[in-house]
Amino acid sequence: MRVAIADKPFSADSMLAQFADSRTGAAGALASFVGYCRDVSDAGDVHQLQLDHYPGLTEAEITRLANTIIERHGLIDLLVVHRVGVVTPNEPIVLVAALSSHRAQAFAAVAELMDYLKTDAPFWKREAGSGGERWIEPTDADRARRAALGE
Amino acid sequence: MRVAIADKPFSADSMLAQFADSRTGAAGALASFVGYCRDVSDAGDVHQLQLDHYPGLTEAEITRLANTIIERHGLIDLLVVHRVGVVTPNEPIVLVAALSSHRAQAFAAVAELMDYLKTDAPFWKREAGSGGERWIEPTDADRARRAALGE
Amino acid sequence: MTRILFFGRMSEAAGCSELDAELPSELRTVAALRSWLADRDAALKQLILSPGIRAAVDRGFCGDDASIVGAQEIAFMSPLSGG
Amino acid sequence: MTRILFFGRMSEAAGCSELDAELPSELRTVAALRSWLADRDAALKQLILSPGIRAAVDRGFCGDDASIVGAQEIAFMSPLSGG
Repeated sequence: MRVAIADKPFSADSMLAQFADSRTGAAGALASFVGYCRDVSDAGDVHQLQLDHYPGLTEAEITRLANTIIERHGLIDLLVVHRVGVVTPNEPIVLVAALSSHRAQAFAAVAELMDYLKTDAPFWKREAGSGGERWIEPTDADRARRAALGE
Repeated sequence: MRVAIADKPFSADSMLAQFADSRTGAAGALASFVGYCRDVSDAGDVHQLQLDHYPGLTEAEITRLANTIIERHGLIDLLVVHRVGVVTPNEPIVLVAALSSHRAQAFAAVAELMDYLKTDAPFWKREAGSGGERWIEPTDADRARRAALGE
Repeated sequence: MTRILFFGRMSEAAGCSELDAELPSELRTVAALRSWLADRDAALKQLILSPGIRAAVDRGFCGDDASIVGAQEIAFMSPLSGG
Repeated sequence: MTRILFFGRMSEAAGCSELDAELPSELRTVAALRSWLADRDAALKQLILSPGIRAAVDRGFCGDDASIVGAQEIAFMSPLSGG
């Protein structure tokens, strides 16, 4: 399992390729997700996102969430990379990838970990764009998905 | 949208990277899945898989399924690559990737397209290994997932 | 002559993946062709009558009522399994 | 001296992302600290008493009953939002 906080732009392609290369022969399924900074939001054009975290707490909390997911789905391996700092459109913000024997476990793991990240990982996002500046907080849909995960 | 049948080993990493590079700024979510040939199955060690298809029908049928999924989830783009021929352990068999504005659509699209491929795409798999040779047909779980998709 | 293709487990039962046959002109549907093939070849009989074996006429999936009149290629396929 | 950190929208209300404070010794819980900060700063008051603002003591999430006695770093965080 690997959890990384990236304070500069990272290549989701090459980190995913590296993760895929590390797999063993029993791993039949690799599911992954990349979240990119969009150039539009419901507030208009987006110029940048400022992503803050709480050094020391953030990595520990993601690691805890990642371990929960590995155990729940019996994963072979899990990768989480999350950007902090100033992010501009088209840059990746988050990469999550899961390796398992069969596909159902890998799919569920990636979707659930993304749900956790939206509401339980110590990050704060501020969007700056044509509509001014605003904090981005979890949506009702994010909270509903998180609630469905229980615990 | 791109559908490809590969009769030789393909690089899932580079095809996925190319698909990711083609995205526009409104695409905030990229979900993907790679299915690899495992080196073990419930029958023992796996030496190879023979994947047959029906040229002319297979590509048309996958394209039809892909269009169903694009429409159902309002995707920005969709990629499907499927191997045929003799496949050895660790080689990718299938790559599915979906681009959408937000994550829920991309996740659902990739999972559902994989469910369709397991039961509705004209491929036939024969496994050869320490347990002899056998045809691999959809499991009860595959059929149940497909039935849940309706239509 | 009509080309008949067999896929998956079906090809094993048929002992070949394709054959060219001169079909009697009274064979007008997929269902009739299934019966004709079953009568002709005992090994085929087990599978060809099973509803799990899908048919395609000239590269389009179709049901047992579909016409095979004038068809050039008819396929019988054991359960599909991609991915 | 105790370091108090503010994250997200909370930092905007506080007008800073951190401050060092000499806390009165009778402040023994997170809840008491919230009230003390609210009384001290009207701008903070709106948010710091909200249940949506999570607290961490020495880099561990905790509830309002948690002790802050001897704590070196206490954080108040508006809703988390990664991904």
